[in-house]
Amino acid sequence: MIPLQLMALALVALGGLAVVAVRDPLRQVLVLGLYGLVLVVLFVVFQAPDVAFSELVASAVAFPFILLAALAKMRDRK
Amino acid sequence: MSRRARLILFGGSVTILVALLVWGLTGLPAFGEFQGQYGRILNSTTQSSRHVGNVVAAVVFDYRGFDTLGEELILFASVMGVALLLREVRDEGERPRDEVRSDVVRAVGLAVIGPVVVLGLFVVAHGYLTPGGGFQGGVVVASGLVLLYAAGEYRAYRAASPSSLVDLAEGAGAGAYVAVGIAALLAGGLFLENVVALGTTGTLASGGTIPILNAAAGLEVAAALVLLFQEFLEELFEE
Amino acid sequence: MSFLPYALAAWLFAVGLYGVVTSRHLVHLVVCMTVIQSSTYVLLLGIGYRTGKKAPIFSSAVPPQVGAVDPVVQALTLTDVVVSVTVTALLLALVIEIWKRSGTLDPDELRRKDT
Amino acid sequence: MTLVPLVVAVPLLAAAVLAAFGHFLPARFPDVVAVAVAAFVTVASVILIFRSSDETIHYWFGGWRPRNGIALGVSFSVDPLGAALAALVGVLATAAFVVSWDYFRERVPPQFHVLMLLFVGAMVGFALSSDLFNIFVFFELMSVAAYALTSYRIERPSAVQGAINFAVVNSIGAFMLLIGIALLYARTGALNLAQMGQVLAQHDADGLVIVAFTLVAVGFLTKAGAVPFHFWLSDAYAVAPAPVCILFAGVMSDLALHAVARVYWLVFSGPLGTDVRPVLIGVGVITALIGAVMAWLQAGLKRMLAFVTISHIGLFLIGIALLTARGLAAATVYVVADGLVKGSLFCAVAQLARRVGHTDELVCHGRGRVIPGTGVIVVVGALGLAAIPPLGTFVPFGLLGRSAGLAGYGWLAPVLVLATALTGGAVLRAAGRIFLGLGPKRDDLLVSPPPGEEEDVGLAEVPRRGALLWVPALALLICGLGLALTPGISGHAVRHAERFVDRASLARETLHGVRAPLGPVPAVHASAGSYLYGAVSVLAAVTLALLGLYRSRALRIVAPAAHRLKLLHDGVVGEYVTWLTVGAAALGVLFAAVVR
Repeated sequence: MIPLQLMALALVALGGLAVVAVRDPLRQVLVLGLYGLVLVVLFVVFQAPDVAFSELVASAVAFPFILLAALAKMRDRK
Repeated sequence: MSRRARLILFGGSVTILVALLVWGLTGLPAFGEFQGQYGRILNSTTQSSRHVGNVVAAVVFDYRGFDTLGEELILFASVMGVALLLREVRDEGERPRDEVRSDVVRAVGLAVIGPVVVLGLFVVAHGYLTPGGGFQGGVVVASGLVLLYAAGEYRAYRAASPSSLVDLAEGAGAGAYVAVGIAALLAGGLFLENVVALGTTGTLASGGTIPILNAAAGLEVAAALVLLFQEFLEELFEE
Repeated sequence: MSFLPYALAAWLFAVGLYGVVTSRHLVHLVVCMTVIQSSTYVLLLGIGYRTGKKAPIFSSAVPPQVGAVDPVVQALTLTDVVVSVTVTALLLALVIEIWKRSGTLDPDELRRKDT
Repeated sequence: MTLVPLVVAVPLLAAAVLAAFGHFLPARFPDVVAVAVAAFVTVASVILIFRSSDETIHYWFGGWRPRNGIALGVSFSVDPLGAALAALVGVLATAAFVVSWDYFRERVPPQFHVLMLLFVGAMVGFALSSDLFNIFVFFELMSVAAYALTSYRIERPSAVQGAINFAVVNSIGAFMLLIGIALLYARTGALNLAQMGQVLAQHDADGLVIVAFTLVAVGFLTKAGAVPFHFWLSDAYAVAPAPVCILFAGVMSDLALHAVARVYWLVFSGPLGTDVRPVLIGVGVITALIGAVMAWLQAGLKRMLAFVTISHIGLFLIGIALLTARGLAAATVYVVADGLVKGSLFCAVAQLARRVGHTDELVCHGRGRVIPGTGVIVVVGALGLAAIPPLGTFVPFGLLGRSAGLAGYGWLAPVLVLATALTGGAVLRAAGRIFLGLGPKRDDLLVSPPPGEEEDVGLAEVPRRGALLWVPALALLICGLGLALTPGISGHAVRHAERFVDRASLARETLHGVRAPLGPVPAVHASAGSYLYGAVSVLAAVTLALLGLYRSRALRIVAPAAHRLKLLHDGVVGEYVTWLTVGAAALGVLFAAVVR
């Protein structure tokens, strides 16, 4: 195993924990975006560029958009 | 059950479950030593039998194209589900106003849209040669359209994606995939059999039905996400 | 060492599950589901990796004889990543409806009121 | 041959076409298309039952036939058992589409039919596929369509909550299933069931095999609603619109059990042998009894039928868990007969909702007198649930009891009787109250759901074509109970089940084209003992119903325990996921303990 892979593994482990640990949804969206990018790195070092590409467009564009739209909708009253 | 009781119960059982999981995982081949014959055979034969360089694309749209048909329909079903859930008798006359942000944002946004959509189409088109393809490119195309919204041009965004047209594209993307499968039956093959001429490796016209299915997936994904974004946006502007 | 990627998958699974069980906010809960899901990607791609091999994309410069990592697991994950976005959107749409009807996003406050 | 892909492709294509052109079509067009497609699925599946009766049809998508015993693509393996389940999907879908024509007062949004058609196509694909990842894909497709359909009545809080509980618990089950698939792929380098089984059979069971079996079983049992993975089910089935429930209760849960049988026999039977039998039987017994008790405690008919479904899932699981061809045959025939009866009962509930405006037995006390025909259907259906001899549900009930005896589990017969008597008795009690006005209007032992859950919106007006509601109910009931008239149905089922459990031959046939042998049709007759058990079940059901109506106090002794059981079904998703974790851990530990 190469150092780059080890580093990516460690980052993903921390990232996953962070996503769960951040209880404020708005901040969590940000952390989720970062976690997605770390996953992209992991997939690249696992020699899976196609999957990394999928993860990139999903976590950089699609996920934040729907999450933010949903949170914006529900911002009042709660 | 109190939260405390739940935590204790969960803590105990998840420890056991993870222990079991680890026990199972120790039976895996060491990392990097996997010798699965399925993947090895596909790696060695795809280029000659399918005239396509990207084996992953060949698996997605040919060897296991039937799985992808199902995956595409999951996407389709969830978007239909969102539309069903967020349905509401919306007043068609009342359009949400454009939230004009700074002119700089607007100018940058508008300047970027064209290139993003072109990039998306490029990603869709070259999926079976290089990394990328209908699934990734479709998301890029849809995000280009969303930029219209981000640039404050909600009206332009709506004009670029009228509901009935998006519905049509969405249904057509899903339907085209199934239709290609049925076309193979009509041509005397098995469902989704790659009956089209395979072309020359490395060119856009290679791979037989792979580019067709890839394009159908691209259309489906792009339309699905546009529809999805639209539903969430309308929800946002609704009183 | 050679076991770490698999352990990471187990870790993500457990952490995500913990998040789901303890969540007090439905959007948080839905995001925790995506963490569990990512554990399946890590596991699949970790299984398919082969030391020293490159991505399964061949050309005249890279002939198939040199071998590559497993393409099947990548195909299985690739579509799933994009599909999971829309499934998450469906869950969020449900959450929005719950918020509209019940005015709360705390799953523990949605206890059934049978008589 | 061409019919094999078309049974799946036609509903899926119809869904896409309806979505694309929904805006431009006349209002009733989707109804017509949906009924026609469902009828096509039914006819095509019935044809496939006969076509596959001499030889299993292996259909390789994309023309990727296996090379040197290695599957390159995705395949369906169609045998009469799988085709019968596909036919059940078709029949129930036809009924559901006919019922929905009149059931909904409002104009149904086009997405409803689109999702229903996707759901139908996914269930058929799930029933026929013989590739584990492909099974997973159809599992997901039917789940996603089902979540959305559950929440159809978005104006009711409990509908949306039921849907999200369903979605969260099932998705986690699906992730476990996928992890199990990944483990198996790493070990065998294959995704085709037969090929996986070939590789696994070369070695003894180790940690990976046991854990993979646990995860795959948990995934499917969650969808099936086996205890303790069942909590979401009653929340979801109680709130989904009746036409959707016809498919949910009639066939969706049962399909997941059939998948357990397929995966066990084709993949795991080599290394695991019959070691896991006691554990699976235990899950079946607990599911059958808890489901039956919970069904008894419900006043809301839809929730009651949801628990009836859980209880009977337990019965079918017992049949599969015997790990014999006879047990599997009994379970499969039972699934079909019982699915038709439950579908008929849900049609009757739809009728009640339309005419009386409510489906809670205490609220509807005596108000069902306006629809005596529906009352007759419910009573006969309840007797069907109680396995009344010699009708359709009795045939597999008897076969199940005898299979248990043959496998050395004779003590299971009274358990089966208890479950059928309680579930049949619960529905009989409700029928007595609603359609005859028997018994008091209050019963503290029973649970009434929160307001709005069992109510039907709007005034109870007479539907224009009421026939569209009761004709499907009658037709399904006649089909289900009339199944007993099919000559030699048990014998044929056992014969095909015997081929189904012959893993090595079936794998050779799938991968190398060497035909698997098919034995003669064995003579299977109901014994006097079976009739006795059937009669006891019906008598007990009637007695229990009368007790419930007139001597409810006598049943009070169970109240504290019942109350505790009720409290567990509280709709809190975090707790449901906790129970899922507990169940998965327990199942894994037990499997680890019994294997080898």
